[in-house]
Amino acid sequence: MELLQSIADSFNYWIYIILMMIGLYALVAKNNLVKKLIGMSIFQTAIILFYVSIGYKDGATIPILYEHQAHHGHHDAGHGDAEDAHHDVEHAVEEAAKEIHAVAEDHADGHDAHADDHDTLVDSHDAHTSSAIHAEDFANPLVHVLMLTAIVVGVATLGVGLAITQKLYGEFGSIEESEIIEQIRTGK
Amino acid sequence: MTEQAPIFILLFPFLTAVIVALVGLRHKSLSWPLTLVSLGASVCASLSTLAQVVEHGPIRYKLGGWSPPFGIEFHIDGLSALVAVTVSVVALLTAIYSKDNVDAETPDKSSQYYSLFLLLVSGLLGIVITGDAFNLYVMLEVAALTSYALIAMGNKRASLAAFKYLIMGTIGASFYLLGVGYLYIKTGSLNMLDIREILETAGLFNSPTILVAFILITVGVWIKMAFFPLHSWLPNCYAFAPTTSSNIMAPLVTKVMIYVMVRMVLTVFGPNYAFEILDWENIVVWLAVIAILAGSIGALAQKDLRKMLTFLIIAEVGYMVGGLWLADETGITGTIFHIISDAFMTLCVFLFAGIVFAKTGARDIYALEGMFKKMPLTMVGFLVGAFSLIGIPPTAGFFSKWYLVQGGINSGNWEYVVALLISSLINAVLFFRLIEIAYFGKKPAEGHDHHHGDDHAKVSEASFTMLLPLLSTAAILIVIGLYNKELVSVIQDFLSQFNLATSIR
Amino acid sequence: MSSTITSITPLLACLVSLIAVLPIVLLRKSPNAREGATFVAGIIKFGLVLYMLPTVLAGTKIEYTLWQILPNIAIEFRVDGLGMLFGLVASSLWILTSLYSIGYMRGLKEHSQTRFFTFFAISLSATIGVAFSGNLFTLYLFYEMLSLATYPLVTHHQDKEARTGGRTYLTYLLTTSIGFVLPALIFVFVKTGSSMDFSPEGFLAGHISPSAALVLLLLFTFGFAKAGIMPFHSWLPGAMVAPTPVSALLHAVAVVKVGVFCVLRVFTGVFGIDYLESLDIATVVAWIAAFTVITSSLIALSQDNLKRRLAFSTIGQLSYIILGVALLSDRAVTGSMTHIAMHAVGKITLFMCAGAVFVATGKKYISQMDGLGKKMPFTFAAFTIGALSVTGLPPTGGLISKFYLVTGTVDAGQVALLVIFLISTILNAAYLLPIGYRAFFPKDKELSKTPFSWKAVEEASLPCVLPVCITSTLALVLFIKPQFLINLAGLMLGSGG
Amino acid sequence: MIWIFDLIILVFLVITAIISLQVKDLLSAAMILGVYSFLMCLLWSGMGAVDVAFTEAAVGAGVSAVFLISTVLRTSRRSSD
Repeated sequence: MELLQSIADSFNYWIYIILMMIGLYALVAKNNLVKKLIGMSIFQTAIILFYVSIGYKDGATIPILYEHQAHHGHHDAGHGDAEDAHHDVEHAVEEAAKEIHAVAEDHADGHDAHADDHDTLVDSHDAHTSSAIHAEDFANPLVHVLMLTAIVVGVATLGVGLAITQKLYGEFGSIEESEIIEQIRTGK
Repeated sequence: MTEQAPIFILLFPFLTAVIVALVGLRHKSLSWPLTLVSLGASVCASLSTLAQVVEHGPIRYKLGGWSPPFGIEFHIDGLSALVAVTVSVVALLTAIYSKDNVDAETPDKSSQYYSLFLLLVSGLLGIVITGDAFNLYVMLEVAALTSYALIAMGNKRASLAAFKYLIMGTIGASFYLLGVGYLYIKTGSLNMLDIREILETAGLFNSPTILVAFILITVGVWIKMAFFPLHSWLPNCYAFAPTTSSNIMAPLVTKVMIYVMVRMVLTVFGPNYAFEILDWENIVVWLAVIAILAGSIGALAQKDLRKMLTFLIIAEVGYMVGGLWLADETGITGTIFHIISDAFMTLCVFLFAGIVFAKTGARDIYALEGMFKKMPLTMVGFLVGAFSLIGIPPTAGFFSKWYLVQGGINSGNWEYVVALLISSLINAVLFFRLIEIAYFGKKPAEGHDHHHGDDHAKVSEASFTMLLPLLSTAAILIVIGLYNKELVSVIQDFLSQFNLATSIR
Repeated sequence: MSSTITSITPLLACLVSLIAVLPIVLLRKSPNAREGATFVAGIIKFGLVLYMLPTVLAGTKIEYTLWQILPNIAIEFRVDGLGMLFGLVASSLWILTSLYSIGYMRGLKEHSQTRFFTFFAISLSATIGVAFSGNLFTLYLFYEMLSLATYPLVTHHQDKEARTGGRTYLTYLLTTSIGFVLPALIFVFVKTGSSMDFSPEGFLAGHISPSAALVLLLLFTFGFAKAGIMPFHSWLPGAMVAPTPVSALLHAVAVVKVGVFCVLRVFTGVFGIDYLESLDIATVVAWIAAFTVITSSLIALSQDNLKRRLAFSTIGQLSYIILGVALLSDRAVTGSMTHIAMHAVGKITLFMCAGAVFVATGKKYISQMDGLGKKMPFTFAAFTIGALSVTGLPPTGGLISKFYLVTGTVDAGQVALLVIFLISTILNAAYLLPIGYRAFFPKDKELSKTPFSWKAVEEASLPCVLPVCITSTLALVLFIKPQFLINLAGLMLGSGG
Repeated sequence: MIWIFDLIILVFLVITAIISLQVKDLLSAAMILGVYSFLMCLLWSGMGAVDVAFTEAAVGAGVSAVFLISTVLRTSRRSSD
């Protein structure tokens, strides 16, 4: 079961590559313009899947702080609660990012020492601010924010593509690329 | 005020794009002046930024006060300041030029046009000044989406070309995004300077992930800049798009992509990785040689004026890719210089092609017939652009080629030097063919017509708004040529941080 | 010996004719004022050059740095002996050519005369720029400028022939300058890193390997295709479609002389005579030039079109100059430098005579010119003097430079080349002298019996004939007073030995 | 057993992607692309990316499906491949 699970863990990456290839194939080989755009959509979601997989950690939860978490290390917080909470969120983001640094460096062979250094730094940093928030508990929120943008960009591209498709249909009466090229070649 | 200049470069065109879109619903006539004002302001801001960079060194402008690894940062050094100035100036000139053309070609869509135009410019400026790899992707897409729309405003064939561009552009941008993703896996940062620092301190250069990231980013950017085997989308796009659309895109889009390539290779991965660890130079330089020759020969085969010029762009892209991979300081200086000079010379000849089209309604090169008599001033502008593309001193094109050839000799890449010279010669053939047509006419009369004298030639120049940008561009080309030393010192200041192989000096 | 002063005069001398473009264009409505402007500019230019002459003869170089254009490289003017010699020739002959072109252009009612005079003035600026340029880069700059500025002149008629001629013209000149000179230039810059200033010792020594030096030398010699070395000569006969004043200026003074001047500069200022001597590579160039001399003379013999014959003669004469400098002996180099002036004076006379004949009678071919001497005595007298000068016979200036060249060959110990000189001189005489002879003593008995009478004289207009007379006189004067030319040439050799 | 759930979604993703590209009727293709997008949402919310999932549901699945369908209705439903 563990073997299967480990395959399943990296399965995301395999699937993203497969989906990308499917999308790329459609982009290049399909004749129908709408099909091309569908391929493009698949291609882009595959990349987003890849990014989300980067941000995902085993057993991590959504990067939202609950009130008790935010207040854990700040019993003496008075009127500055809101500010502190804000600070914590920011801090959590920072932690998450640093976590990735650490992971990244762990991957790099022969640089463990350096990575350890970094870890201890993170820990000490942790200790004197808010011991309750651990970056490894959360998925990396930065990636998510970026992907929101990417999704919107993808849909915008799709929209423009479809608009051009409609324009082409208006001009040539077809949405098949080969037919349009034929019409251009035979002289408008 | 001046320390806020970096953000104003971007903010003016972007906000005005929104305003133009709204105001344009009711008062179409306001679009043009608004565009001009905002671009003028943007030019001022970018010039002031350049001055600051030259004086105080690179500027790091934190957007919204978030510190670098998390917030978006504008990082402006000599390179980006120079390219930003180029972009904004080209945009301003094209905007002036747009007045008559847009009214003539797309009369009912003028406010949409200006709005898209401004968005395109802000996208390009954003690419240039951002210091964040993901932000760059977003700006890339902003610029790309607007350019698809701008191209599709053209005739029937333009729509298909725009669609193909959309497909290729998306593939390119997605490759770039993927590459950035891989970088992020390894480094956990999206800030360009930060990535470089982590790559170096953590010694990640041997990791295959970084290699994949590098390949994906390079190939993605190559697609977007129409580097030779990946160029197929470009000629039809720029040849059939509305005049002003191609006038803004032809000089800028590919050039900004070259900027991205330079930025990625030098700032993000570092020349040490790109040139020494990977050791690809020879392959890429050969690819560039093929691109240069293919572009030049492709241009020879064209009868359509603008299409011919688009093939020249492909050759010029080859110049710059090759120049970068010479891995020599002089060569890279040449590449960066060529970004600027090529932007202006491409602009110059495209503006001219636009005037010819507006005056004669014909696209092929024979439309030039008798132009020397009909519009001498326009031809003067064209001549400067053509001479610059050929590389005749003292135009800007000569000096950028000078540095490129020098870099080629320095690094011993003789094939590149030869390709550059051959392409210069082909350019000479191309442009003197045009000049000949303009001078003699299509069918030269046997014997000479004595009374066809100079005293009563019908002069019908293009309108002022079209002529002014053309002549200003020509003037800029010469000024850049004459002041190239100052420009190069800015570029070399920028390059000095990288410890590149230098020439004997 | 090598003292220098800084003065703006060289720049002014170069710019005068460029500035004159403005009045020429503005005064296009009134031809007299327009030509007046050309004339005034010509005289000012000549005056400025003359003004510098004493200083230069005294051994002082005049320098002016205009613009630091690249790191280490400036656009720089420097007047030394060779530059002075060439500048003097070009600027003095410009005045005469302008006078002549007024007569010629009006005589034939040519079109677009304003354009003609404009580009004429620009070409002159470029020529003087070449003459006075202080480094290789400036030289290249003006060289290119000259190629482009003469294109509208060559293609002046705008007909099919002009188009072909113009195309050949530009193809040859641009291909060679961009393809050969530019890379050589950049290579020199990369290898030496110097400012590329011409210096009497050259600045290449020690920076490049001998084989690279040979390649460079050939690149430069062929690259300056205006010098008409074979196989890059055929633009010259092609450019004969131009109006005669242009041919006169192009093929006697400005363009072709710029070519050989550049080659001379490269030999003396870039490589340095001593360095070339130590490398022993100049002989290659000498033999190429010798080949050109003989071949072009043979071709010239077979031409019936007078202008074409003169063009091929020019190719041969230019190669004399290159041959002379490639011999590397002091006398030969002096000879080739003075030959620039001598040949210019002689050849411009010949061309202007050809033009005068064309204006007066419309005849282009030598076979038609039998007995014309009676109709145009002045023209053909001048022609004969010019022919003597080009051939190198007394009492003309041509003899002086030929003498130096031949003795220089002996100095250099190249006996084989001496034979070439002799053969070519015979050939020169064979293709030039009969023209004048036939004009006065035609074969046709009837023509020869016609008595000479002043009434039958049908010379071209005064502005056409006057310059011809002046230049032919000049050719005679140079025989008597060649000393200052030799002095100027000697300045270039001063430090070399 | 959550990973099995993940696995099933991933496999279905591939299947829907292929079907939406192979089906000749463009309207169905658009519908199936919508299904693909919803599967993607599901996957992402499982991976802790709730915000991305919501956006994808609204923008990716919703808006693009609407775009596609309206285009297909305005042009032609048939596709040659």
